[in-house]
Amino acid sequence: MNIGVFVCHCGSNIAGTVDTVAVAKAALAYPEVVFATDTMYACSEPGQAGIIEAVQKYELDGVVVASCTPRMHEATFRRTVERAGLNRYMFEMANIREHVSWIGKDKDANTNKAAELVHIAVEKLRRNTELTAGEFTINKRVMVIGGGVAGIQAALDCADGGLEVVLVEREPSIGGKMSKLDKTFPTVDCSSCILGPRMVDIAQNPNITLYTLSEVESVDGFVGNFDVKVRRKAAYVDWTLCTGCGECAAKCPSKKTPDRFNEFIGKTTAINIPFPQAIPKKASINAAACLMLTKGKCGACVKACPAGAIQFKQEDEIVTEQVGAVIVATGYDLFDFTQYGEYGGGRYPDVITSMQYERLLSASGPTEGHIKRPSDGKEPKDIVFIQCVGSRDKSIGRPYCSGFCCMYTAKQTILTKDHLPESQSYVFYMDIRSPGKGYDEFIRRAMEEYGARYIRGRVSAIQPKNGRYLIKGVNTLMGDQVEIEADLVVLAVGAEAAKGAPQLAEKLRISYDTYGFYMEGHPKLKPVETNTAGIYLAGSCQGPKDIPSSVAQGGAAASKVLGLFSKDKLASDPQVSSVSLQRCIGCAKCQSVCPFGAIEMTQFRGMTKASVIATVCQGCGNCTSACPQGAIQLSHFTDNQILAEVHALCPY
Amino acid sequence: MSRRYAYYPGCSGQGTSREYDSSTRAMCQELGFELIDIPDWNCCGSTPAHAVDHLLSASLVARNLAIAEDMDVEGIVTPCPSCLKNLKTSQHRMLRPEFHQEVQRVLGRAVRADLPIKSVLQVLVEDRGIGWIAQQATAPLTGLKVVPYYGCIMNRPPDVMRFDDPENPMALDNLLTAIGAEVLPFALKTDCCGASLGTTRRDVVARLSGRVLDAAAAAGADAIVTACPLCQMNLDMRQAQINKANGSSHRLPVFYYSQLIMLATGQQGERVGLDKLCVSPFSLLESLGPQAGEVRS
Amino acid sequence: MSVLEGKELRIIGFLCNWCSYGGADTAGVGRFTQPTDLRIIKLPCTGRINPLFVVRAFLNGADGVLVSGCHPRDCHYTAGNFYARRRLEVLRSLLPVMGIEPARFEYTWVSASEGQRWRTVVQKFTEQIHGLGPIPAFKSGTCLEACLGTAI
Amino acid sequence: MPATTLTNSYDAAFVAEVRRESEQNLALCYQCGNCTAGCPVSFAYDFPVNQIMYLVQTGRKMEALTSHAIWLCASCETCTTRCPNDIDVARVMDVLRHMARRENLVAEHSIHAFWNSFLSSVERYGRVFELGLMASYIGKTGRVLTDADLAPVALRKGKLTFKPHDIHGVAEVRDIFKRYREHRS
Ligand SMILES: Cc1cc2nc3c(=O)[nH]c(=O)nc-3n(C[C@H](O)[C@H](O)[C@H](O)COP(=O)(O)OP(=O)(O)OC[C@H]3O[C@@H](n4cnc5c(N)ncnc54)[C@H](O)[C@@H]3O)c2cc1C
Ligand SMILES: Cc1cc2nc3c(=O)[nH]c(=O)nc-3n(C[C@H](O)[C@H](O)[C@H](O)COP(=O)(O)OP(=O)(O)OC[C@H]3O[C@@H](n4cnc5c(N)ncnc54)[C@H](O)[C@@H]3O)c2cc1C
Ligand code: SF4
Ligand code: SF4
Ligand code: SF4
Ligand code: SF4
Ligand code: SF4
Ligand code: SF4
Ligand code: SF4
Ligand code: SF4
Repeated sequence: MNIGVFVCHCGSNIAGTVDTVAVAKAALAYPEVVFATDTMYACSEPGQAGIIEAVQKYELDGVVVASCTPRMHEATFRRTVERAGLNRYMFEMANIREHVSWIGKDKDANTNKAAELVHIAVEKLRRNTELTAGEFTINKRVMVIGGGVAGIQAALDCADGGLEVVLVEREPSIGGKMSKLDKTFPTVDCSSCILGPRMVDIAQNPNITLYTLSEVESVDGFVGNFDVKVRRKAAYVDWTLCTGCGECAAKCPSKKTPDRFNEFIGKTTAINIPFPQAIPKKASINAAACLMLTKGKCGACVKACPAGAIQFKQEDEIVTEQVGAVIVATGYDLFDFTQYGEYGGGRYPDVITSMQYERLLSASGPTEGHIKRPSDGKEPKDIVFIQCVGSRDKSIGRPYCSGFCCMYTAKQTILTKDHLPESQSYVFYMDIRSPGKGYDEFIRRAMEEYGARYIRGRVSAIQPKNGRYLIKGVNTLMGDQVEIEADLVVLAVGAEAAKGAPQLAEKLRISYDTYGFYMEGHPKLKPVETNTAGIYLAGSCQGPKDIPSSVAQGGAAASKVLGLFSKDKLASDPQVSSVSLQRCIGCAKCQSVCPFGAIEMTQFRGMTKASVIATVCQGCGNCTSACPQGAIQLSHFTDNQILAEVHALCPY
Repeated sequence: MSRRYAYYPGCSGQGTSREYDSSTRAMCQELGFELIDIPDWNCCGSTPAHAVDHLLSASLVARNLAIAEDMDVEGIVTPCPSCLKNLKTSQHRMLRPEFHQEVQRVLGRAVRADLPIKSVLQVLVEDRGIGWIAQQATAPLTGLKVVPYYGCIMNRPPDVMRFDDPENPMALDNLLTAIGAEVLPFALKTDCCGASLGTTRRDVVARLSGRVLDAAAAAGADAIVTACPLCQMNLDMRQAQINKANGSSHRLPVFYYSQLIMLATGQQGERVGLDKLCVSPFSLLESLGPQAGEVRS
Repeated sequence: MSVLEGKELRIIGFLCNWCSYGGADTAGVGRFTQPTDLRIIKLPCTGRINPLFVVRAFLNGADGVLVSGCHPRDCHYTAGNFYARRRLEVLRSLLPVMGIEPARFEYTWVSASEGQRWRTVVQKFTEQIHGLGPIPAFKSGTCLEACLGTAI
Repeated sequence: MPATTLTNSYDAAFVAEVRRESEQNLALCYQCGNCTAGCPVSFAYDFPVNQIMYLVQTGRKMEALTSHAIWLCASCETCTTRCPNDIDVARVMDVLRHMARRENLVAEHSIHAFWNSFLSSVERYGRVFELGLMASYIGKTGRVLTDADLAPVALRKGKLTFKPHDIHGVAEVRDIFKRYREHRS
């Protein structure tokens, strides 16, 4: 085998702390290496051309590129060697940037280490075989999990692209956080006016199957062919019959039911339609509050319902959907501020969250859009907003910025002035983050035109005083302590990962960060992909995002799915396991550990042998490790290859 | 062709900066500008007036403008940036009709406030041009290393002054280069010298002017060249005070640019007023060679 | 080339592609400086690790072996890291039998986002190995491999 | 320092007055500090100029008007030149002095005295009579030694005269002062 080695400078990224020339020289000493050189930017046009030229000139059979992480450019270079006429799997990468030049300062040590990483790549490559990708058919249906604005956008774009869409939402209605907002920055247009029609589109689009009050139970399969089990939770109402007339709610005597949709400001009935624009507009019963379901007596709704839709005996139902791709758009949840004792820890009725304030502002909210204090229903005059509550605070494990709260706080001060011209808003902030288009201008408008008084500094305490609250804090611009007497305090609570996000991630086999936000495939180049093929992300499940960005991601994820589905068949990764019939003793240990059911036990000349279904195998290698005979080997990660790598590093 | 300007000397021209006044008049005569004193001009009120009331300040200015408007001139010039700023700012504010009205009421007469107002430096550079001035420099100041010091308000605020770059003015640099001096790069060109705080807060001036002197010396300058009487006074007359306060020992002559133009055009004598400088420039000028040495009268 | 005499010890890392290899990348992107001793061998999954690899590394002169994969329940292949854990627990219990200090072997979970954590893991493990010093040479012809083969 | 109670520290009339007299809207100030960054006298201020602007913005009248900074300002216009929001900061400093003077809140008596002496010299003679000005200033402040070291030099160089440079139209100048006072009262 003739192997060529290319050691990339990546400008000074690598060459700054690795002697690339020395690495190339060392490589020449490795077995079967016939050519080695350093190159300025291996991935660039001339860099790739250099590889192709060398392959042809030196009749190379395999190529090692020592450069960045394979996550960055493995696919690029596989295409390069293919263009040079080689099999694309006759290629290995040595990661001498992320794993060497960027983390070590000692040039000698780095150079030595880089050379050794090249050595193991060479040893592995020597044992590679040419592989050809198989093909498998794909199921061109897509599931969108989460019906917030990001999920809605993704679902509609996919449906418009001709795909069948299954939209799964765990609340009774789609709409997500946006459906709770009054007006939205930076245009201050009414949230339901722009979201409402899109929600109706979801209901009316024949390509979309909508499951609300539903959650994903399990996910099996792989890209192109996922089997997803969805749990449709009991609504205790037959939605095929319910017309959404609302008679039931009007009659329901359980009127003190906590109102989730209204962020627990005000009460609702045990049976209800969460809000007038809900999609689907169907009633559901809160089992914990229903007198019938808890105490066995009532049934007022049954009498009221003209459609006969109430069904106390309804149970959760599991449906299985087959889809080829999944878009996750499960959004975010809000930080529970009660752990901040200095803000009253939830004890003060007029210290509320920003989302509760949205409900107070909203014409469809519990106060019909009148700003009233929850404690006594009085109109507030002085209102204090506190930003960064539960964001940018390492001490509570939330060092990140929630991104949109600066903006919505400014919006809320503007709306406050519109609602209550006599009021005065005060905003405590650490700094203002408003990098979007027109955003900083928006913040300035809140200050300059609407007279919101911004105080740079934190609040140390909120204390009740004569029916109002004394807010004590600092003004760091002047370096003095300040006090404000206010009627209402609104906390700009930060965003955190949606409840249950890690559990869902585990079902989907995608990764999440320390805070539970989902990991994108690459922070810059794969913002809506995950590292699991066929699973995409949209909206604030990946990290806090405002509406424009969430919508953009919804569209981007949809276009990724449409791109994936533009082919009728997908190429499978040929780096799969295969069985040596001579060695296999038919013990089926491999089958028992294969997570994908990719191994069948078959009969061969009267003997039981394992056999791998190549299109199902995902290449994890669990079987290879489990086999007592070394009979089943994962190609390109065979025992021999890995041991050769070990030997390269530990030669004694 | 000679150009006619109404000339506003400013109070300091009759006192602490007589040599600026006399060398400016002489320079303009040599270079073909006709300066006609605004008859019976009065003090513009300087910083105290605008610090006390903008109406008072503008009214004091307006009397001079009104008189100049009766003269047959193309504009008003003054050598002093502080006067210039007062004249121009007041004129600028009078663009607002109500304020214009108020000023006329206090002044007791009508004033148009529309004559162009410029510094002598500005008309020199704009009306005559650097190239032309270079040609007049028959006795170029070869070997003289200077830093140009514009002071803070020659070009500021830019909306009102409308001359040269407010952060990196070049008029003096170009002019001095044109007459053969070696102009060193100087970062403190427009830093404030402490202005009129000299009397009331010496510490402030010692610090600010001290910084200018230190930087000029560090740059390797033989001398500083200014176009502002207040700067010149702080740097020159107060140089000993500053040295004492800061423990420094500068002996840097501080010229008016007009004095150097006179020298470079081969003029000398009383009008140049080199003997009025507190830090004597003579040994420096002698060291430049016989030709420059001759200028001593 | 060989280990930089006196500076480095020989540490081998077996990392799963999805989590820890990505975590090491993240650490690189974050420019989190680390000791240079570690050499990483990429595997699709920790479930691909045959304890033999670890033993082989020790027999051939590795001073330390680090295995790192996805957090429990977070395996890209659902359960690979569980199998790995089972096998590696057995291995760990056998190390003293083979005359290898158990502290020379470690397995840990680092996700792709945990660059900072990866740095800490590498730093601590490298320190630990330097504390133990170079591994004593094994005499050839031992029956360790054979023992291992039957034990697992 | 006692805590500032923001609910009643905002003096709206003061904010409006500064805005009217200076024609500058301090609501535009975003406290970037550019003005202070370039202010040559900042080291001698009690409040840096950006904080003075902040006091105006937040209606904290007494702190603004009793500050020393507004008197120490050298009117160098650096702040005005650099303000990204085109606020004429130096003009606001001027206006604050005007207001402080009117309300008898002058914090820097010697500077104020110097200006008064200067203006009375102008009123009396039409132009500044430097020796007379110094005499008057020393009389007002009792600072006998003020620039005493400079006088001999200046006299020797012919830069100080014992005679005022009075002008013919001094009556006109006095009338300006007179009408100005009437206008302002
Ligand atoms: C007080 C406040 C005011 C705001 N104002 C503005 C504004 O004016 N302008 C602006 O641009 N942005 C604003 N935002 C931000 C805005 O809310 C978000 O940008 C937007 O809602 C993100 O949409 P999303 O679809 O990503 O997430 P979400 O709106 O959170 O939607 C996620 C959906 O997924 C569902 N879901 C979650 N987990 C599961 C699961 N496991 N299975 C099924 N379904 C699930 C949820 O029930 C929800 O319906 C504001 C935020 C707050 C807190
Ligand atoms: C100093 C600096 C550092 C940055 N660092 C980072 C960073 O670390 N991380 C990060 O995420 N972002 C960074 N950015 C931002 C990053 O540069 C942009 O996000 C990104 O380049 C935007 O890509 P684009 O394709 O939209 O625009 P561009 O990169 O501007 O590409 C536009 C292309 O269109 C071409 N073009 C323009 N007009 C025409 C025309 N009429 N016809 C044909 N072609 C035309 C241009 O020549 C250009 O090639 C940085 C920006 C700067 C200035
Ligand atoms: S191949 Fe990787 S390391 Fe080389 S230049 Fe490209 S990005 Fe940089
Ligand atoms: S009364 Fe019946 S039909 Fe009407 S909303 Fe209730 S359940 Fe639905
Ligand atoms: S049965 Fe339950 S939901 Fe129906 S009306 Fe009674 S309390 Fe309400
Ligand atoms: S967006 Fe603003 S309020 Fe929200 S966490 Fe970031 S800085 Fe704080
Ligand atoms: S574990 Fe190995 S021997 Fe057993 S059935 Fe699978 S391939 Fe055959
Ligand atoms: S490598 Fe083996 S265990 Fe893994 S998916 Fe393929 S057949 Fe199953
Ligand atoms: S004008 Fe006054 S406040 Fe402004 S920079 Fe100059 S000295 Fe400072
Ligand atoms: S420069 Fe302007 S905007 Fe910045 S702090 Fe000063 S006044 Fe405010």
